[in-house]
Amino acid sequence: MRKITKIDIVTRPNKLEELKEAMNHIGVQGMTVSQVYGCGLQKGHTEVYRGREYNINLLPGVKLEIVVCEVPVELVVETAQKVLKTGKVGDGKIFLYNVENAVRIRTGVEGSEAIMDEK
Amino acid sequence: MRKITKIDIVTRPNKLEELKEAMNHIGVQGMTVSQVYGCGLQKGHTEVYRGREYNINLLPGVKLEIVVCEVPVELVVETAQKVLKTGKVGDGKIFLYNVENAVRIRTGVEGSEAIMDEK
Amino acid sequence: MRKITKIDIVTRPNKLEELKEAMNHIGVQGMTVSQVYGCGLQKGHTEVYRGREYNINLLPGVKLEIVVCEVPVELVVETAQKVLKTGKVGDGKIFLYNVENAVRIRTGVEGSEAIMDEK
Amino acid sequence: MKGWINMKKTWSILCLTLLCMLFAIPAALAADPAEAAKIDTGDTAWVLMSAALVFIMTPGLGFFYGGMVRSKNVLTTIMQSFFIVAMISVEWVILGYAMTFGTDINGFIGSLAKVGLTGVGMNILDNGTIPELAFVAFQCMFAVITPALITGAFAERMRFAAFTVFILLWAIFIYNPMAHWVWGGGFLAQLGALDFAGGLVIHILSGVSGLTICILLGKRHGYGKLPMLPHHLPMTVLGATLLWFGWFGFNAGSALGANALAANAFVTSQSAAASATVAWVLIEWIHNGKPTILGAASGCIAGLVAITPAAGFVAPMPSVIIGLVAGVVCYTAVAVVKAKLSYDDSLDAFGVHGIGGTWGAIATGLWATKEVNPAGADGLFYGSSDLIVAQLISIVVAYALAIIGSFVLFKLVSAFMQVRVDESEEVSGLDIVEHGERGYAQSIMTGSPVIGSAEDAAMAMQAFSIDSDPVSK
Amino acid sequence: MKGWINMKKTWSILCLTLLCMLFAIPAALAADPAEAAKIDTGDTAWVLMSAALVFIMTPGLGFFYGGMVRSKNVLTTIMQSFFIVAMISVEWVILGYAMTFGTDINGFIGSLAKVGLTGVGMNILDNGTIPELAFVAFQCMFAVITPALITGAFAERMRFAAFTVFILLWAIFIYNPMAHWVWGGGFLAQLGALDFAGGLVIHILSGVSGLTICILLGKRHGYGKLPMLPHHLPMTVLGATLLWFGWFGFNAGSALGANALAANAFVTSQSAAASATVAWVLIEWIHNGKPTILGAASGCIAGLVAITPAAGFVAPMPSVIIGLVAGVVCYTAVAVVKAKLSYDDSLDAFGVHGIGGTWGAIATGLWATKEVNPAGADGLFYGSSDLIVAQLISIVVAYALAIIGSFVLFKLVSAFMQVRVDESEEVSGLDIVEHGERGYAQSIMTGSPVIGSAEDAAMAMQAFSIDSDPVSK
Amino acid sequence: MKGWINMKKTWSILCLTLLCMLFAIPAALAADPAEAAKIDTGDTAWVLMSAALVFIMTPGLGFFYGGMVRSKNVLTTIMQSFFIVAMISVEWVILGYAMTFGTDINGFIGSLAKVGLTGVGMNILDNGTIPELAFVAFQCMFAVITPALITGAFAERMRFAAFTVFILLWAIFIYNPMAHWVWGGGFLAQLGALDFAGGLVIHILSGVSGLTICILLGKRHGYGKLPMLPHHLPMTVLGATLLWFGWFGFNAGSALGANALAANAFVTSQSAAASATVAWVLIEWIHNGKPTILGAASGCIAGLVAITPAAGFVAPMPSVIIGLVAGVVCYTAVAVVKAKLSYDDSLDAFGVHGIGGTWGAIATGLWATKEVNPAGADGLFYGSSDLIVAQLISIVVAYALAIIGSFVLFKLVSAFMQVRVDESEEVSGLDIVEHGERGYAQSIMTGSPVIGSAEDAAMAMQAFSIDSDPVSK
Ligand SMILES: Nc1ncnc2c1ncn2[C@@H]1O[C@H](COP(=O)(O)OP(=O)(O)O)[C@@H](O)[C@H]1O
Ligand SMILES: Nc1ncnc2c1ncn2[C@@H]1O[C@H](COP(=O)(O)OP(=O)(O)O)[C@@H](O)[C@H]1O
Ligand SMILES: Nc1ncnc2c1ncn2[C@@H]1O[C@H](COP(=O)(O)OP(=O)(O)O)[C@@H](O)[C@H]1O
Repeated sequence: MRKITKIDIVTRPNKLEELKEAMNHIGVQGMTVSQVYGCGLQKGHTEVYRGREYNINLLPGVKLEIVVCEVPVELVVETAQKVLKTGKVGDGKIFLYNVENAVRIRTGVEGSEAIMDEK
Repeated sequence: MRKITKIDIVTRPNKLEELKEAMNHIGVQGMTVSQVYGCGLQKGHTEVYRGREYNINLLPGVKLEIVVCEVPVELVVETAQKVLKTGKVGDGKIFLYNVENAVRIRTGVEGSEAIMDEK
Repeated sequence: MRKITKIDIVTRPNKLEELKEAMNHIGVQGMTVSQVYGCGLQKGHTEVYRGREYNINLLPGVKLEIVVCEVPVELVVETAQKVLKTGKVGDGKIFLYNVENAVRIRTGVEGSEAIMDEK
Repeated sequence: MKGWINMKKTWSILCLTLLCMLFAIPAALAADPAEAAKIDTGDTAWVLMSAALVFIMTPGLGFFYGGMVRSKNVLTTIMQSFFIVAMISVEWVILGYAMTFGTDINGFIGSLAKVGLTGVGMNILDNGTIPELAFVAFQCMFAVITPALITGAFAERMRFAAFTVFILLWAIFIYNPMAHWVWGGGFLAQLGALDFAGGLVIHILSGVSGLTICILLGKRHGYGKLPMLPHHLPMTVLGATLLWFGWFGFNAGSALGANALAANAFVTSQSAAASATVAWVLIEWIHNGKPTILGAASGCIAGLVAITPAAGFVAPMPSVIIGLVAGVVCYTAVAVVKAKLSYDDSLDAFGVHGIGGTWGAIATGLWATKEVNPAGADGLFYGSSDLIVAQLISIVVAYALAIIGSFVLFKLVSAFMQVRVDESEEVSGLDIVEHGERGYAQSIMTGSPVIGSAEDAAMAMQAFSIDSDPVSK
Repeated sequence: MKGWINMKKTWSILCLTLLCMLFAIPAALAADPAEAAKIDTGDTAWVLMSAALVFIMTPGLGFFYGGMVRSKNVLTTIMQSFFIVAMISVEWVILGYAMTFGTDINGFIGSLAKVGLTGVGMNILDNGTIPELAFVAFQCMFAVITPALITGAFAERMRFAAFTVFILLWAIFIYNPMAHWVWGGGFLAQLGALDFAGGLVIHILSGVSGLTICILLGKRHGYGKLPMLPHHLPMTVLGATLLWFGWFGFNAGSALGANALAANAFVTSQSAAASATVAWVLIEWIHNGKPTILGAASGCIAGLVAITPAAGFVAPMPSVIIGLVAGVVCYTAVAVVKAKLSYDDSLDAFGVHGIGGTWGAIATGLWATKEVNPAGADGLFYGSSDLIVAQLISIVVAYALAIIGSFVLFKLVSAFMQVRVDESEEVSGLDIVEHGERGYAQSIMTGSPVIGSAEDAAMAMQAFSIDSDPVSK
Repeated sequence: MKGWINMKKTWSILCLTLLCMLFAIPAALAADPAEAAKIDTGDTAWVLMSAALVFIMTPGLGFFYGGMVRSKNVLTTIMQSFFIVAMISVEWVILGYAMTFGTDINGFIGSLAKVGLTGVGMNILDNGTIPELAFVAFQCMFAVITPALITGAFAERMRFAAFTVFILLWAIFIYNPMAHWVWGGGFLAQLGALDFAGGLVIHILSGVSGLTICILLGKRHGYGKLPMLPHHLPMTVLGATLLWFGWFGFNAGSALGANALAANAFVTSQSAAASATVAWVLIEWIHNGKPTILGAASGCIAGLVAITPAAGFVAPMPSVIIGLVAGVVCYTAVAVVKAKLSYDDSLDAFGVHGIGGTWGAIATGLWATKEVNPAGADGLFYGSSDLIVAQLISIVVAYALAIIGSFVLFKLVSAFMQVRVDESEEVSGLDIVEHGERGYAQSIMTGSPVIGSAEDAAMAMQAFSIDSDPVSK
C-alpha cells in the first residue's frame, strides 16, 4: 500500500474559498473543513461590554484536513503556502501525519484508492 | 502497551444517531463528534440571493473520532460501513491513525486502559 | 529533525480559559481549539418538548490540538491533568500522535522551528 | 419541474382573472361623502389599529412555527406564513370580501357584486361607525391568518407549489363560505351561534383542516424514531409574543369600536391567555418534572384560542377558568392523545387550534351573558340552554366542512401535482431544496457565484490562474 | 424535588383561593349601561392601544435581558419575563386591581371589595372618559412589567420555583401597596409627589429590589474572573426596540386619553430616549474608545426610565437634558460604580432602573411645570421647592420599601426552599437544568426520544437489531 | 484615532449649540389652552399610534438590513439604523421641525422661529384636529427613517464616525429642505406635486443618495468574486415584518386623522405590498427556478415603497397593479440592472427605494383620483395630465438634490476624516473593529476581562499561580 498522508492546514477563514479552488486545481479530490479557534503569536482583539474590556485571544480560523496519496504532499504544501502566505502573523500552520489506512464507505475500497479519483 | 488506533469517520449528519447506537452496540466506550464541512465528489447545491446564483460545494457533515484498543478496528470499520453505506456519492470516508498514547484525565491512567471500560 | 508530537485534549468547555492560561504559562506557543460533542461514560441529560422526553447523550466539549516539540510532552500532559482533573466522570481524555512535519506558512520554515518561539 | 409547469397553468389563469377585473376599476369607486359624517374617529382609530395588530400575527405565527422546526426547514416554515399574507390579501380584496360580506344569497354565500371592492369606495360600514374600508382591512387580516394556522400541521414536508395552490383553494372554497355563514349573515348566524372573534371560523376550521391534511400527507420521515427538536426556542417565544400582542386587535378589535365591549374583550383575552399559560406550565411541571418555555408559549396560544369565540360575551372571571381549562386540555391533546393516536401534526395545529377552538366554542355556550353583551345571549350557567345547542351544531358543521373540504381539495391538488417532497429532499431540508436558501449562513460555508456579469467570472478565474500557474507547472 | 414539594403547597393554596373566588362570578357583573354614554371612543382607543403596547414591553424585556446572558441561560432569562406576564396578570385581575385601586383604606391600601373585578362590569372609570376595564387592562401591564425588571439583577442563578414564589409575593406585598400609595389615592399622592408613569412605583422599586436580591443571592460563580459576555446582541437590540416602542404606550398612555398631554408625553419620551442614547454612546466612545451597540441599547432604556415620572409634567427641551444626564449617570453607575462596589447585578437592573428612576424622580421636581400639565405642579426651575421635597421624600420611601420588603420576602422564601441553583447546575446552565430545554438546537446535537408510544421505541430498537445482527456475530 | 479626534471636534460644536439652546427653554412653552377644545381624540389616538408604528420601522430596517450582511457586520448594520433613531430625533426636536414646518421663507425653507419647539406648547395643529406635538412626533419618525434607508447602500464598509457626521449633515441639509418643499408649503407643493406619505421626500431621496454614496465609496473588497450571502434570513424577515407593520402608520397615519381616507390608505398599502410580494416571488420563480423568502421580503418592501406616495390618492384596485409592477420592476433593477452596471449597492437601497419610489411617484400621476381624495387631483387615467407633469418635475428635482447634495456632503466629510475602513478592517469585520463587539458569542470563544477592579485581577492571577506552581517546577 502506498503511503497516505494527512495534511492539516490551519489558517484564516477568509482564505478558504481561494485555497479550496487551488487544491481542486492541483488534483486534490476532497477535503474536510472545520471551524476552529486559534491561539498563537497573533494578537487577539479587545471587546467592550458595558464599560468593561475583554481581551479575546482565540481567533476564528479554519482547519482543512486533506488526505492525499497520489498528489504529492510537497505540491499541496507549496500550493497552500502560495495561496495563504501574506507575511503577517497569523498565516497559520501546516501539519503532516501518517495515515494507516483509508476506506471509501460507498464502495468499501481501502488504501490509496479510497481517496483517488474513480475512473 | 497495546496498539491504540484512532478511527476518523466523516459522513452525512443524518446518520449520526444511528451510527452512535451501532458503535455503543459493539462496545465502543466513547467518541468525539464534530461538525465539519466536506468537499469531494458529491455535488453541492445552488442557492439564489436576489437573482444571483451561488454554487455551494461545502456540504455539512459530521466527523466522529473514535479511539479504540480492545474493540477490533475491523469491527468498527465494518459496522460503520454497514450503517453508513447508501451507495450514493457522499457516503464519506474512514481514516485510521496510530495513537502513541492515551490518558484518562479523571484517573491519570495511561495507555489502552484509558479508553477501556472501567470495571 | 526533532520529534514533533500532537496532543489532543478533549475536555469540558468551562475549563478552556484556565487550560489556555496554564499552557501559555509552561511555554506552549500556540494551539487550535474546536467545539466538539462528546459521548462516553458521562451521562447525558433529558430534555422535554411538548410532553415528550428526549435523552441527549452528546455533551458539548472542547478539543485542543497542541503541537509541541521543545516543550516536553509530559509537562503538557501533567499540566493539563492538574487543571482539568475534578475526579468526576467527564473530565476527558488526552491523546498523543506523532507529527511527520510542520510548516509555518508565514515563513515557510519547516520542522520543529515551525512551532517554536521565534527569536 | 413538473410541479412548476402545473403551477404556471394555475397562475396564468389566476393572473388573467385578475387583469380582467382590473378593467372594472373606475366602477369600483362609488363613494357617498354625505354619509361620511357619521364616522366615529375613535372607533375608526381602534379598528385600523386592530387591523395592524392582526396583521402582525401571521408573520408572528411564522416565527412561532419557524422556531419549532429543524433548522433546515426554518425558511420554508416562515415563508409559508409570510407568503400567505401576500397571496390571501390579494385574493381578499379581489374576491374574498365579496364572497364573505356581499349581499347574502340563501344564507350560503355573498353575492359577487363587491368583487374587486366595487362599490365600497369611501362608504361607511352598514350599521357601523367606521369606514367600510377599515372593515375590509380588518377582515382581510382574519382571512390571512386562518390558512396560515394550518401550515403547522404539515410543516417540514409539503412542496411549495402544491402548498400555494391548496391554500388558495382552501381560502376561497372553505374559509370564505364559513366566514359568511357565521359573520356575513349566513345560516349559522341565523341559527343563533355566537363566535365573537373566530373560534369556529378560524380555529376549528384551521385546526381540523390541519389534522386532515397531515393524515393524508403522512408522517415526516423518521417521525417517532429520529428526534425532531425545535431549533430556536427564542424565535418561538418571539412568535408567541407577536401573536399575543396582535390578539388584542383580533379579539378587542372585533367589537368594531372603542367601547366597554372592546375593553371587556381585551381583559378576558389577557386573563385567559395568562391563566392558560400558568396551567400548561404547571401541568407539565407535574407531569414531566420541568416547567418549559415551549409550554409557556404553547399555553398562551391555547388560552387565546379558547377565549376567541367568547371574548365579547363572557366576564373576566369565567375567562380565567376558560384559560385554565384550555391549558390543561390542549396540553393533554398534544402530549398524551397525539402520541397515542400517532399522527404527525408537526407543530400541533390541531392540538392547539382545533381542540382549543372547540373548547372555546363550548365555553361560550356556558358562560356567555347579556350583561356583558346585550347583543349576545345567555349561556347555560346564566339560565338558558339554547345557546349551547346552537354552539354544538356549529361545531359539528365546522368539523364537517373542514374534514370534507380539506379532503376533497387535497385529492384535487394531488391529482395535478406532487404534494409531498421526496424523501431525499426531506432529509436535505426544504430550505435548500425548495427555496435555494439557508436560514443561517455559517461564515465558513461559502460559495462562488455562478451567475453574475460575465466579466466578474472571468476576472475571478484569471485572478486565480495567474497565481496558480507556477504551482501547476 | 424538595423545592417542588414546597411549590406544590404554595400553589395548592393559591389554586384553592382562586377556585373559591370563582363562585362569586355572577356578582362580579354589575354594569351600569346608563353611564356608558360618557365614554370617549378616541380616549378609549388610545388607552386600549397603550395597554397592548405596554404588554409587549415585558416579553421585549425578556429578549433585552436574554441576549445579554450566556447562551446556556437564554431560555431561563426569557422565561422569567414571559412567565411573569402570565402569573401576574392572573394575580392582577383576581387580587391586584382591588388592592391597588379599591376604595382607599387610611391612605395605605385599597379595600378588597373589587376582588375578582367584582363590580367593575361595564362601568366607566371614575373621573375618566374610558371604560374601567380599559384601565384595568392598562394597569395590569404595569403590574406585570415591574417585577420583570427585577429579574435582570439575579439572572443566571436563581431557581425557577423560588423565583415564582418570590415574584408573586413581591407583586402582592410590595408593588400593590406602593402603586396604591402613589396612584390609588394613598399617602404619597396626598403628599404631592408626582410620578407620571412610574419612576418611583416601577423603576426605583424594581431596581432597588434587584440590588437587594442580587446581594443576598451572591455573585455568579466565576464573576469577575470568567468572562460573561452577551451571547446574542441582536436579540438585545430587538428587546430594546420593543421596550422603546411599548414605552410610548407606557408614558403617553398614562395621560389616559388622546390629548395634548399624551402628545407631550410622547415627544418627551422620544427626545429623552434619543438623547440618552447619544449620551451613553458618546461617553463610552470617549471612555473606552469604542461606541457600542450595547451602549446604545442601554442608553435608550436609561433615557426612557428617567423620563417616565416626568413625561407628562415637563416640556420637550428639558426632556433632552433629562435624557443626556440619564445616559451619563447610568453609564457611570454601570461601568464605574458597579465595578468598584463589586456586587453582581447581572444585567444592571439597579444601574439602569434604580439610578435612572431616581434621577427621573428628582428631575421631575426640577422641571415640572403647570404650563404642560395644570394638574401637576411647578418644579424648582419654575419657582417652587415644594415639589422637589415631596419627590425626595417619596424616593426615600420607595428605597426603604424596596430594601426592607425584598429582604424580608427573600428570607421568607429561603426558609422554605432552595433559592439558588447549585454550582454544578450553574456551570451546566439553567436552561437544561431547570427547564430541560436548549435555546438553539445544533442540528448535530440530537437525542433519542425516551418517552413516546411503546411501539415507537420497540420499532426503533428492532430496526437497529436487524441491521446490526450480522455485525455483532 | 484620527477619525476620533475629528469626531470630537464636530461633537463639541454640536453639544455646545445644544446647550445654548436649552437656556431658551421656558420660552418654548406658549400653550394656548383655549384652543385645546378642538382636538379630536380619535384622530389624535390614530396619529400618536401611527407615530409609534413609524418609530418601529427604523429598528425594523436595522434587522431587515442586518440579516442580509455577513455575520461579522451585523451589529454595525443594526447600529446604523438604531443610532440614527437617536441622533436624528434629537436633531428633529431641536432643529429639524423648525426648518421643515416653520413659517415658509420663499418656498425654500422654514423660518427658525420654532427652533427647540419654541411656541409649539400645547397648541392644536394649524388646520388640523390634533395637538401640534402629535404632529411633531409623527414627522420626527419620518425624518428618522429616511437617512436610515440610505445605510443599505454603503453597508459593510463605512466608518462609524464618518457615518454619523454624514448622516447628520444629510438630515439637516438635504432631508429638511426637501420635506419643506413638498409638505411644509414649499415650491413643490405649490407646483401641485402629490406625495401622500413620502415617495419623493423619503424613498427617492434616500435611494438615490444611497446610489451616489455607494459609487463614491467604491465596492466592498472582493465584491463579485467572494460570495456575500445574507447571514440570517429570519432576521431579515423579522425586519420586513416590522417594516410592513409600521408602514400602516406611515401611510394611513399620513391622513392625520382616523377617517375614510386613512382606511383607504391602509387598504391600498396592504394590497400593494401583497401584490408586489406575489409578483417578485413569481418572477424569480420563473427566472431563477426558485421562489425565495428573501424575494418575498424584498417584494413587500418594494410594494410598500411604490404605494407610499399614492396611498391616499388611489383606489384599491389600482394599488394592486401598482404593487405588481413594483415587484417586477424592482426585481429587475436588483437582479439584472445592478449586475450589469456593477456598482455595489450592498443591500439594494437604490434598487428598492430609488426605483420603487420613482415608480410610485409616476403611478400617483396615473391613478390619483379626487373620488378618493378631494384634496388631491385627477391623474392621467382619470382625465388630466397636469398631475403627471408635476410628478415628473418633482422626481427630477428629487434626483438632482439627492445626487448633488450627497456628492457635496460626501466630499466635505472625506476632507475631514477617513470615510471608509481599511481593507484589513473590512476583512476582520466592522463589528469588532468599529464597535469592539461580536453579534453572537460562541460559548467557546471567550476572553478574560482586562479592565475591572484591581482585586479581581489579582485574585485571578493568584488563583492560577497557586495551582500551577508545582507544575512549573
Ligand atoms: N503549537 C501549535 N499547535 C497547534 N496549533 C497551532 C500551534 N501554533 C499555532 N497554531 C495554530 O496556527 C494559527 C496561527 O499561528 P500564529 O502563531 O498566530 O501565526 P504564525 O503561524 O503566522 O506564526 C494559530 O491561530 C493556531 O490555530
Ligand atoms: N481526500 C480527502 N481528504 C479529507 N477528506 C475527504 C477526502 N475526500 C473526501 N473527504 C471527505 O469525505 C466526504 C465524502 O466524500 P465524497 O467524495 O463526496 O463521496 P464518497 O466518499 O462517497 O466518494 C467529503 O465531503 C469530505 O468531507
Ligand atoms: N474512545 C474514545 N474515543 C474518542 N473520544 C473519546 C473516547 N472516550 C471518551 N472520549 C471523549 O472524552 C470525553 C470524556 O469521556 P467520559 O468517558 O465521559 O469521561 P472520563 O474520561 O472521565 O471517563 C467524551 O465526552 C468524549 O468526547
